[in-house]
Amino acid sequence: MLARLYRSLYRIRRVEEEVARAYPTDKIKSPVHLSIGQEAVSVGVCAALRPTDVVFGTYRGHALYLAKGGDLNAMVAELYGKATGCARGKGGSMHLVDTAAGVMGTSAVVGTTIANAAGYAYALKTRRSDAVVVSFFGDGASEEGVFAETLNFASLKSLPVLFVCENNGYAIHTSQAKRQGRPDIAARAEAYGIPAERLDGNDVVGLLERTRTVLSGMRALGGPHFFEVKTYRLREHVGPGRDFALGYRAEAEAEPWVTNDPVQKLAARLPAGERVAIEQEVEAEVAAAFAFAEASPFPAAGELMTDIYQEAGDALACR
Amino acid sequence: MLARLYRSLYRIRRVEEEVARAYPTDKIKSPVHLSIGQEAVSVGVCAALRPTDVVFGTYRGHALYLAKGGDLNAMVAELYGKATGCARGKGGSMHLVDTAAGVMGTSAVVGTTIANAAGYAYALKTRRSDAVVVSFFGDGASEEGVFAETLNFASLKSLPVLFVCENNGYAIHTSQAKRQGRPDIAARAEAYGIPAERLDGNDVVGLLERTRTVLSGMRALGGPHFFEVKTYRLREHVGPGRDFALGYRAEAEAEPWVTNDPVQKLAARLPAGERVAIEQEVEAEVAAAFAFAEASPFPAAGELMTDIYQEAGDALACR
Amino acid sequence: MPSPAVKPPRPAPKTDRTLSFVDAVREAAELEMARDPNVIVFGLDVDDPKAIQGTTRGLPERFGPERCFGTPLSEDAMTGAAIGMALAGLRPVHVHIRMDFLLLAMNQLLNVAAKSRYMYGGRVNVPLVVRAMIGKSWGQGAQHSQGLHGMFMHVPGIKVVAPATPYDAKGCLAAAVRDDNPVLYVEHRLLHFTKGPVPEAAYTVEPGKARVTRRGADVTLVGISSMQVECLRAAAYLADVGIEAEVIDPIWLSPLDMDTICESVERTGRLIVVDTAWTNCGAAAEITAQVAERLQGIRDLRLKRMGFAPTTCPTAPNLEDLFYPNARTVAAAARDLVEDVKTGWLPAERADLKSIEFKGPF
Amino acid sequence: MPSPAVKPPRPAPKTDRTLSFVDAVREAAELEMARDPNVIVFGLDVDDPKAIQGTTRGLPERFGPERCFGTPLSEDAMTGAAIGMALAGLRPVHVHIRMDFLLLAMNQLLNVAAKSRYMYGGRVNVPLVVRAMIGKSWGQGAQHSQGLHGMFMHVPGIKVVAPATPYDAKGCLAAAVRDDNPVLYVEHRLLHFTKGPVPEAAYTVEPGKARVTRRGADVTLVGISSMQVECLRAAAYLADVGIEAEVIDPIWLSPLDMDTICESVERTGRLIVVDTAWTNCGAAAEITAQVAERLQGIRDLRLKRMGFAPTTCPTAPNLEDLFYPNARTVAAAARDLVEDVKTGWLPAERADLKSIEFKGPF
Ligand SMILES: Cc1ncc(C[n+]2csc(CCOP(=O)(O)OP(=O)(O)O)c2C)c(N)n1
Ligand SMILES: Cc1ncc(C[n+]2csc(CCOP(=O)(O)OP(=O)(O)O)c2C)c(N)n1
Ligand SMILES: [Mg+2]
Ligand SMILES: [Mg+2]
Repeated sequence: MLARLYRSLYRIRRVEEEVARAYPTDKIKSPVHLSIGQEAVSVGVCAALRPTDVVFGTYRGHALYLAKGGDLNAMVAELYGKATGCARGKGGSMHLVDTAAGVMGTSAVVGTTIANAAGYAYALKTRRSDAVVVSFFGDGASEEGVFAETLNFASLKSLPVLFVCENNGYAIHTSQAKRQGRPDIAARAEAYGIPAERLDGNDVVGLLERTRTVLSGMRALGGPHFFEVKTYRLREHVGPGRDFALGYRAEAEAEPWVTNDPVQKLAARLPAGERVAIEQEVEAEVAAAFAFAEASPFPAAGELMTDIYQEAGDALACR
Repeated sequence: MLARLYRSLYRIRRVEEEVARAYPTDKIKSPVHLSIGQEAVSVGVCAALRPTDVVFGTYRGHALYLAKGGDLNAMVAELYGKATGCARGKGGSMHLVDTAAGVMGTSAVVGTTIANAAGYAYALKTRRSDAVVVSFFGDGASEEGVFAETLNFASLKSLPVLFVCENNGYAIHTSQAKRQGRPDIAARAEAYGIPAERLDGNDVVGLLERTRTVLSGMRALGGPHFFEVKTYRLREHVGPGRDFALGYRAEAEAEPWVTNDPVQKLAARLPAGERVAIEQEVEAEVAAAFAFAEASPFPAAGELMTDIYQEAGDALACR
Repeated sequence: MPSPAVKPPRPAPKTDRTLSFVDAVREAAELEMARDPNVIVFGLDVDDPKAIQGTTRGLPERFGPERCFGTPLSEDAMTGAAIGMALAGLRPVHVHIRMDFLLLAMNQLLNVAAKSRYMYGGRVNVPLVVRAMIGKSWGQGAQHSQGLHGMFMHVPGIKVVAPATPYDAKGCLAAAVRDDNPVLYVEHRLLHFTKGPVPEAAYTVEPGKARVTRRGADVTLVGISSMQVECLRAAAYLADVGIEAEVIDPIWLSPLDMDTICESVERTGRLIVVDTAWTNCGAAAEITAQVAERLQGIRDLRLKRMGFAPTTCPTAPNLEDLFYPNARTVAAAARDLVEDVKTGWLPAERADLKSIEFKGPF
Repeated sequence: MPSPAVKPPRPAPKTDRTLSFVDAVREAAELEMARDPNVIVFGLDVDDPKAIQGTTRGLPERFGPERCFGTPLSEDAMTGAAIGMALAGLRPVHVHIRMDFLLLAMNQLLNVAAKSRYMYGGRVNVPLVVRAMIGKSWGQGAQHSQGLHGMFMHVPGIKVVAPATPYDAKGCLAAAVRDDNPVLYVEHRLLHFTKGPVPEAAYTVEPGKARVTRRGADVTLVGISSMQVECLRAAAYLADVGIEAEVIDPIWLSPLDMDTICESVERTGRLIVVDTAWTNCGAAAEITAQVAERLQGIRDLRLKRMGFAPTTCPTAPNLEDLFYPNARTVAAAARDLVEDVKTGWLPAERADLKSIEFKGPF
């Protein structure tokens, strides 16, 4: 299990580091919101999921997409705007999707997928499925009205949704305290009748175990659950770099998160040989994905007018 | 004080009974949402307000408008669609307004005025005014996203708003339990850091006293407060009649509310002479208001194209 | 310009069975729910005693509360949830008693539903139907009277349909439910009271074709939603003075059958588009602009748009009357267009052509 | 048709002082805040280190956190709050880094702000300014690229302005702030980088008049927002082949100065409206329809609309290029219109007329 978690964590970290490295070449003409520092939340929770479970996320979606099993080549190609991308080059970094892996969507408008997740869960419930939906979103998203409306609906209909608030303490450059009268997001879930708890976003094993326990309850009895997971973003809000120079947060604030970086921590717990083998495999896979993206063609011009509507030839879209 | 409260309660009750009586003549071509049964909430709270305090309400706004001191003639004329109406015949029953009395607006879209009230309170705060804003809305409105968003903002900015949720147990024909996963509206206010309490909507004196206490705290220290007031609507959601025949609620449910009808209860506490004098004055006033409305002219045709924009002659509106 | 391969416009329905618009909507929903277990109907108050004017009557009883249910007052999240259901393979019909409330759901409708298929590169569909009603009269006023279909026509990725007859109400709802894309289904509350021929079996009225509802050579009247009824009445007033109007019901507004409209205007040389909405940047602007573009250099035209007065809807009954076009004002405008002069004519009201009356509270 | 008493279109500004669009917006805000203590500026991230591309830089420091503040992520309630502030006599400027997010605020903007004055019979005003930015390029994609001004032009009660130069950016923001009505102030993020003459003192560019930005007799190009820049470049390409384009910047979209546009088209006989938005039911539809209506019977016309391709905005750079009109495609279309034949001409790119380049992340 540790090896599996490490592989996932290391792989996500390395993919995003490669994105950051490639970014100045201007080949990735897509706004990237890196998860570096936050990977353990997606990895820990998704490690407890089945392939038939479904996740919804945000524009900061690389980690979630990969942790849930989204195709790596298709993701990198999507960032490059290539026809082989997971959204065929039409969505970019903010709209990753892999329906086969259960990554149902990631939106650039904050909060939107929270409601989509609840609706998906409603459908699962009508089908007597024991699959669950996990909705990932940020602390900022919890301020949008759709968040509260959705909590009420999920509670009312006892929907199989696990809400995972990745609380990194900031919305862009504004701290939670500057935005929330009572900065306690879990308390709001409780106010709507949803059991809620606070978890440590660096404790990947703890997250996995807690998710497993919660999900087995949800699969048996239904009903939503809420995790507020404390985590930290190490890079800038959007783009490849660091941003402590902007002055909105002190570098010292990041220190404990760096010290407890789950990628390093887990690495230290693995036998060296196993760790190196994983890392080598991942490096090869990542290099291949970037090579695949670079070599792939851009979409044909005609693609501009396809996929607008689902129908033969999308003829209706073209006037 | 009792006499003042009784006058206000009795007056509102009688105005709405007259609306119901006149309705079948089709002279009031306006959808009326009567407050009969709920008057004590508006009366109790507004009795604690100063003229410079401001209220925002809903389409069910007759009681609030009158309790806050809105002009009676202008209200009835507005229902009749007359030029002498408080909105010059352009707004109808759902859009009562009397800025001189501090009735700042009543909207037909559920939830909207909650945010408007908070904004108004922000303005008061920037002016170091000790006036307060009271936002009246229903239990249904608490399910709209704008409710949660506004609570957070009011809490964050410590705004002088008293939120008054008139919980009559229904949104149109649907009970609160069918709409809310955890039917505890005050708990949500608390989750956003706003002190909240539950009050009895038939206890007009209790409401007045509690409001007074709370407001003196708010005027001195700022910050929002929340009342969830349990009350009951005796007439149909919209229109003049009773609706127990529809079957969505049992007539028995209304019994305790009828038994504890604050209009009757308060009447019984007043000396007969004083009570009769009040009633006679009110009857005369109400009759005069309906006569005024009947006698008033409809707006001139040109009024269609005025008041769209605030400027000389509203010329821009006419193409 | 109209291509030679244009499909003929839709024929009028033939059946002896008469149904109200309300019952036609209800029947379509019931047939589709029976046909496909993925179809569900929900929205505020769909399961209450009034059953959305009767359009959802009996559905909860027949299909159970999981497939037909009322919701909290949460337009934004309920729209988002509908999208999630659609992504999971359900075919939700989300009902709004007033189109005005869609303004709370624009983000999910236009940023998510309309864009999902494209922005996910065709990997997903959103087979969602949104039923929304336009209110009118009895002082419904500023916030309960808007026809906002133009805003949805503006954005690619969502279809828009506005049936004007019970026949089309049934067929278009079935087509919308079976469509794999989001569809805004616009109902006018005054049309709910109208009756017309409706076959018993299920059928669809697919996107892509308008219906010529009356033939005439002098002027083309395009009437949208309830204004279709007013246009047909206007044609009767015009016939009284010897003017033969051709009347077209576009039915589907997006995609829009401009071929049928342009073919007609090319013959008549005159067009009035009458909408139950503001004309500015609305459906009437679009149709007028397309006709002007497509027939430029082909023939000289006379054009006019009619719709809501460019103001907020007032509640005083006399002002409310002035806010809307009606059969007589349409007829008057058409005659002026045909005779190319301000005649000042306004037909005296014919009892048999009175506009629908409606008594409140709503 | 243009009345004889038409006011002349606006003259071009004269000053030696050069400012960027960003600084012009910032300066207008600062001058208005200094002039009137009721003016406040707020919105998500207005007080953060990036200061909305610099447009709010320094305002919190100079005027304090009560008059310039960031908000929670709550577009709906923050818009409602802005209306409440305006009802109380403040003059709020509510800032949105992307126009797409306005879809969360449509209910407050259109059901409340636009209607309050009318539905309360003129008893209240809502002096609110909403600044909203249109994004473009670098893969911003489906949800970060929309120009939605057409939706606001559809509804009476709210004004719409879309300045294209630093001069108008400053003057229109001042006019919007001083206006007693809600105003949507549209900024295009690529225009933010442009520079131009801006006088130091405060001034207003009031609603009601367009500006003729280039004189020409062969074709009228109406360019909205960033498309004004492309139209001026297109005119240069056209001049290379002997075609003289007249270019008009409407500046204010609601109310719209159709007199200036119609006067021009009456002379040139040819019109292309270029918008940074979809054309369907958009500003381009409205302008085209009005020209067709007003010049019918006066002169034969050639008309064309250009705007976003009728699809969702893609992120692949090659598709994104095809999604937008640009100087060369506008020039090509104009030449075809003037010569009334498909010439197939597309001018070779001139280095001095390149479109603005932009490097991400955003
Ligand atoms: C509705 C909406 N409002 C504003 C934005 C601009 N915006 C993009 S990301 C972001 C911050 C979101 O913060 P959070 O939810 O905590 O997620 P994080 O970026 O920290 O992962 C904002 C305000 C947006 N994309 N959507
Ligand atoms: C946004 C919105 N959604 C739906 C409606 C339709 N509607 C009118 S009143 C109402 C019920 C509101 O219930 P509540 O807030 O409890 O107020 P009450 O009528 O009980 O006083 C509904 C759903 C509306 N007017 N606005
Ligand atoms: Mg965050
Ligand atoms: Mg209620």
